[in-house]
Amino acid sequence: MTSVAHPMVMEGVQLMLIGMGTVFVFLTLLVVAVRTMSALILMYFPPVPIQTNKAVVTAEGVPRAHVAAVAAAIEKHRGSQAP
Amino acid sequence: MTSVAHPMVMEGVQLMLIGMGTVFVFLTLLVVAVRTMSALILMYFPPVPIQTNKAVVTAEGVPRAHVAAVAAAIEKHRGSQAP
Amino acid sequence: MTSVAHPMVMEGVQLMLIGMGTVFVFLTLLVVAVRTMSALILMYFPPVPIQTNKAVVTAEGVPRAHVAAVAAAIEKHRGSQAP
Amino acid sequence: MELFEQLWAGSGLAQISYGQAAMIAISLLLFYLAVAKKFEPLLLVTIGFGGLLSNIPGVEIATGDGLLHLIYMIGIETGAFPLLIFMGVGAMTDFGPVLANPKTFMLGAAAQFGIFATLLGAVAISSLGWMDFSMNQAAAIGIIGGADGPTAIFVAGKLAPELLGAIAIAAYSYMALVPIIQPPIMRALTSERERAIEMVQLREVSQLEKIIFPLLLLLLVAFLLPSAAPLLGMFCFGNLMRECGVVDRLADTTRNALINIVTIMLGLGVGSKLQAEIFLTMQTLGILVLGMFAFAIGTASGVLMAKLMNHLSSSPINPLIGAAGVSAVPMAARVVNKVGLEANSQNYLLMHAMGPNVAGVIGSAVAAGLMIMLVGS
Amino acid sequence: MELFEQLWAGSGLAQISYGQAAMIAISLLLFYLAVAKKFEPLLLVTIGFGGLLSNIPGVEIATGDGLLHLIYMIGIETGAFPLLIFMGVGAMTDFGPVLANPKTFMLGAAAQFGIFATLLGAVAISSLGWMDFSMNQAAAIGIIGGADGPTAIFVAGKLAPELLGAIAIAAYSYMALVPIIQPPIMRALTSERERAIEMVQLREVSQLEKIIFPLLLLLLVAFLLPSAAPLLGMFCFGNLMRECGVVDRLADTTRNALINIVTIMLGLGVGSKLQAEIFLTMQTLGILVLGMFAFAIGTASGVLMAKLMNHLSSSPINPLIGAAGVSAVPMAARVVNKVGLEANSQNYLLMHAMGPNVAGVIGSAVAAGLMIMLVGS
Amino acid sequence: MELFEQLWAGSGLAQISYGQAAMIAISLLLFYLAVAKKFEPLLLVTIGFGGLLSNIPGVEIATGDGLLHLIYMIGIETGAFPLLIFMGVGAMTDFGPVLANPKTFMLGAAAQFGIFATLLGAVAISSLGWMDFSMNQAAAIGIIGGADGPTAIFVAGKLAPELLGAIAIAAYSYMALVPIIQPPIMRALTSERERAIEMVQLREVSQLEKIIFPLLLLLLVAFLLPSAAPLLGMFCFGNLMRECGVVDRLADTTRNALINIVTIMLGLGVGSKLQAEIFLTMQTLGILVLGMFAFAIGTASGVLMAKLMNHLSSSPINPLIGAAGVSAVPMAARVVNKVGLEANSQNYLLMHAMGPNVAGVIGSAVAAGLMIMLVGS
Ligand code: NA
Ligand code: NA
Ligand code: NA
Repeated sequence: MTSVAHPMVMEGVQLMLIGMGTVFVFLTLLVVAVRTMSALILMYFPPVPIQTNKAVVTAEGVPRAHVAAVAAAIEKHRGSQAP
Repeated sequence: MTSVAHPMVMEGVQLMLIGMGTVFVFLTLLVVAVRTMSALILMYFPPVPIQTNKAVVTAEGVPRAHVAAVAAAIEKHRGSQAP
Repeated sequence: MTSVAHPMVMEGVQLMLIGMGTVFVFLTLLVVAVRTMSALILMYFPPVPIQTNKAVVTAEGVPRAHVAAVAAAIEKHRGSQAP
Repeated sequence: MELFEQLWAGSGLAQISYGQAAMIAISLLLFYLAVAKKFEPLLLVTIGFGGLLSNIPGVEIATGDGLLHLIYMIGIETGAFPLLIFMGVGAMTDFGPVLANPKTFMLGAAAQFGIFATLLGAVAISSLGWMDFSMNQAAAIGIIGGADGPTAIFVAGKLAPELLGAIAIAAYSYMALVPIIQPPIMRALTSERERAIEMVQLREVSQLEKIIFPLLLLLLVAFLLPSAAPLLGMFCFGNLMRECGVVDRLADTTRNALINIVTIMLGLGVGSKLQAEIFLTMQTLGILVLGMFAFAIGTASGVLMAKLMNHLSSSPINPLIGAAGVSAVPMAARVVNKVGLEANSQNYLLMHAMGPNVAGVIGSAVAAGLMIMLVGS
Repeated sequence: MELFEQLWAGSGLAQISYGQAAMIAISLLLFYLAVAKKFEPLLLVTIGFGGLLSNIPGVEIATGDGLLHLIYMIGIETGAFPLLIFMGVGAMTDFGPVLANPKTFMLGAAAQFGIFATLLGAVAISSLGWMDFSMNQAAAIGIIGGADGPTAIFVAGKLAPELLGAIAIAAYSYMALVPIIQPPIMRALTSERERAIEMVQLREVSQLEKIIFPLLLLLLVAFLLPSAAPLLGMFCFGNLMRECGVVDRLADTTRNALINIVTIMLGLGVGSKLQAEIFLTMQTLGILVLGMFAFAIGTASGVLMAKLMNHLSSSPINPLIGAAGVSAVPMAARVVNKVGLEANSQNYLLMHAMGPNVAGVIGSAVAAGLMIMLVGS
Repeated sequence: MELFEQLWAGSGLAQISYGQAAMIAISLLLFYLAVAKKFEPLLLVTIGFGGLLSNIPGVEIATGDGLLHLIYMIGIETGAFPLLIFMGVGAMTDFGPVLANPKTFMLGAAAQFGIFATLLGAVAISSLGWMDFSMNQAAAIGIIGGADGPTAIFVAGKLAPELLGAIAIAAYSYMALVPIIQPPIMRALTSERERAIEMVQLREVSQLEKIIFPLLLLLLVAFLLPSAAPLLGMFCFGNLMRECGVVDRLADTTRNALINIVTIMLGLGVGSKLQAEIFLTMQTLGILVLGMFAFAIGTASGVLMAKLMNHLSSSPINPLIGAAGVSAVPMAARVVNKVGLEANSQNYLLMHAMGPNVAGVIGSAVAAGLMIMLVGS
């Protein structure tokens, strides 16, 4: 079959090899980079143990979640002034 | 009054006749088309009788409306990933 | 120091004087204009005394606030048709 | 003290013309009407502000590299903004009432007589030498009778951009004045008894009918009058997004964020045509007078057509609903409802009037397509 | 009666070609698939409507000064719309699953074999004389195998704009067909036992990791493959806005109003390439066939790669999740979940499949960058 | 293996310059400040990302046909984006506090001294030969003292586009640094007793006053200083939409979807001016130093003016509120409140400081108009 020797097919094969090679190399490096990042973050910023959720209440007897929600709403309102 | 014979007035009259004629023909055809469509739809997809609304509840005892609302919310969330 | 006599510096000083002058004149006029406006408005449209808020209820026994909210919602819906 | 001279020469007081002062006053009047009287505020506030900005002397806002000129060039000269507004209106429109009673489409046809009568009027007063409107201008003025803002702006942008400001102002002002212009005409042409006619309740229209209708309409346009396809195409697109049930997030944005953004831009862009030297002409006066006639004639023909249909039809038709055929959605339908209630306190015509109301949108878009094809080419 | 002749000559019936009629039928078919079958409705409704408008005879909509042509020029020829969509998709994407199990990135690599195999296929049938695709066109067709709409449109706009309509239709259609195309391939390449494999639960990923990831990815792109930077840059930008926690109002608008507006425009713009004379060619047929192969090969290579990784890895990997590497987010991951549940009713693979799923987006953007650099220059 | 060479030649590692690497580091620093320190995140995240993309070697993003270059040309070179942001800010701004106590407008005037002093400083160091700023550039740098991002970008775009990146970075950075820069100056210029002064409660302002104010302001601008009309016009337009009560849906979109979309685009566009070869110059260093002085001088003149007014006025004025006259809305007002509370724990100055705060926006827009007229022409 002479068609395999067709220059465009040759170029296509080359593109496929280089293309898949590059994709694999790129994503392999990404795996390495992500693993390194996660390891560094876990080392320097270890996750805080999750708090048990026993209806945390502020000094004034208001559920903290409410306070947080209100605070967030205020902050959001303020934040909207920014640009 | 010779002004009525003014060529622009003649053209205006012509435009009015043709214009109103076309508008009427178009909307008449639309009426016919819509009637045909509705008839065909009523023939092939007869309306489902409206369900009596006696607080349909699922097997688990949750009002179906709630289930539907939750399902819709989930679907909406998923749908939002689409483009 | 001859540099003070530099023509660009002279122009800068001039710009500063004219600039601050204009800013002050402009905002002074704005103060005057705003005071005049407020005085005229207070004269011709005196503020309505604030109503005491004793849970105003309509004839049908529905809290007026609800009626207003519903009316606003309807109006909003209608208004949205406008452009 | 050369800078001082420059400062004075650059001030508005040194440069303002009488025309600009007058236009600023007119813009303030538009705000008053929009805010205090609630006259089509979405457009009159934005057009009014555009007009205000366009008449500030000595600064490029509505000309050259100014923002309003850019907006005009990008969005109005190309026709993009009116088309996008039409898409948004499509996404807001419920064709249910007219599909339930398709013969009311005919009322949307009859009311377009206002358009063509006004065209003829504009041509006539030009031939009498009282004014000087070209055929293109006469056609653009006629469209005011369509009582549909974006259609009027679209046609004016194509046929007579120099009149766009006056035409848009006239169209939106008269749409706002519908509650004042229409009732006397409606009462004059109908008897108390006719106004009291109650209509049979509309049937429920299925979702499938609502989905297929915009496609059907567009196909009819494509086969018969392609020149109406840009306007009605975008209208049908918006409506299809609304009804098809699978792209609700797009329909939502279309009738909210997108139409709001485009409305602001459209208003500013139209306002850029309120520059004194363009707007303050005798032609503007002529346009305001002719526009008023257009509305009145459209209302009358709608009512007369409805009377005729009431005679011919088996089910009763209240002639008042013909007045809604001019469009001016949803104001005209509400006026019909109000006048109907005066004659018969049990007579709720709102939904019946919504049919001719949206049919009027289609009718004037068809008329617009015709004008562009027959006059514009 | 010259005006009558003009009216008839201007009508669609007098002007329509067989091709236009066929394209109108195809557009209606797209609506049917979108609405009744829920096939990628956001794009197929908008593209379909664009196609409908583009095939209305005798009116400039998709050509000249028409709105759809303007939209195409402004948003697609420049690449702006696909990039903005990518930003929005970034603002919607949660990289948590793939960060919890980074080796699943490799599955996103493997599935890109569909792209290059299809390129080779297109070149081969050209060299055999069966079709006539240039290298640029072959590359653009290959990208259909990336199963990612905006990437395909972006690449086609750069390398082969004349094929853009067919490529977009093929890409979105096959993405919608994923539940039909993939399962047989997945079942053929795996044993019942493999499909039943349960995977260990994913760890919680911290917010800091999620914030740093888009920057890390972009830096890697910048240093290794800058030609992928426009696509992946906008994607990372959207994702950074989502995760960084201080610009939530921007992220919100990006994944709602902005992406919706751009989706509407993108659909209409792509639809403008569905004009009969551009679309109805043998090449379109070739593209549809090749696109199908691209999907099938991508699925197969993903599954095979996952099998290999399962052998090499200490923790078990269900080979099915490899199929999600083609992207088609989130449809492919849901299909994996469904096929997994058939083999083992306790086997919820959805989150595990989301990893390769988003990795596939990155993989095909990398492939797209490569194509543009190596072929396009 | 020609393709391999092409691949390597196209990689970032082969092409990156030291300058680009430095700019990438600076962009990452901007993210750190925005995310970890909450420094004006809406702008620093978007500008930072634009900077990152602009310094990726070997790909057209901030140049040629690249998306960021298009955004810059369309939105910043024309001035459209800063003007639209101003419209949005107008739709967010409540003029109530300043209308209740109009003499605080004067504090917004005094704080603009920072602008002109900095202009003079830039001119002086140029005449000393230490740097080389033209008069246009000096004016654009001075505007940093206005503490108002869109105003600075608008003026820089008109007078010195080559410095736009550095000026925008300086303006937003110092706005973020207000809580650090201002308090020492405020404490140095006031006694403990002055800082403890309580002010009389502000009267309620009627809606009518709030509606008329933007029109009054615009008319004053039109008659006195038309060159400030683009900026203040759009600001007044947004405010009128907010207050007039009849176009709430437009005002809502203006301060949400629209301003968010434009903020993203503005940030990316400004970021396109962070290319190494444009940004990494001695001038940038000079701008950063001068910008700091501008802020400090503005703060000081505001406080001194407030001291003077306290002496002259019948009702007591706390001199701290003068510092809010630089604008930097709403950060500067919050800083005033905090410093006031330190001296007197019952002293809530927030609402009193909001008056000079919004007056400062008007003041610097006036100064901007002056600069453009006197220097730019
Ligand atoms: Na109409
Ligand atoms: Na992919
Ligand atoms: Na300021």
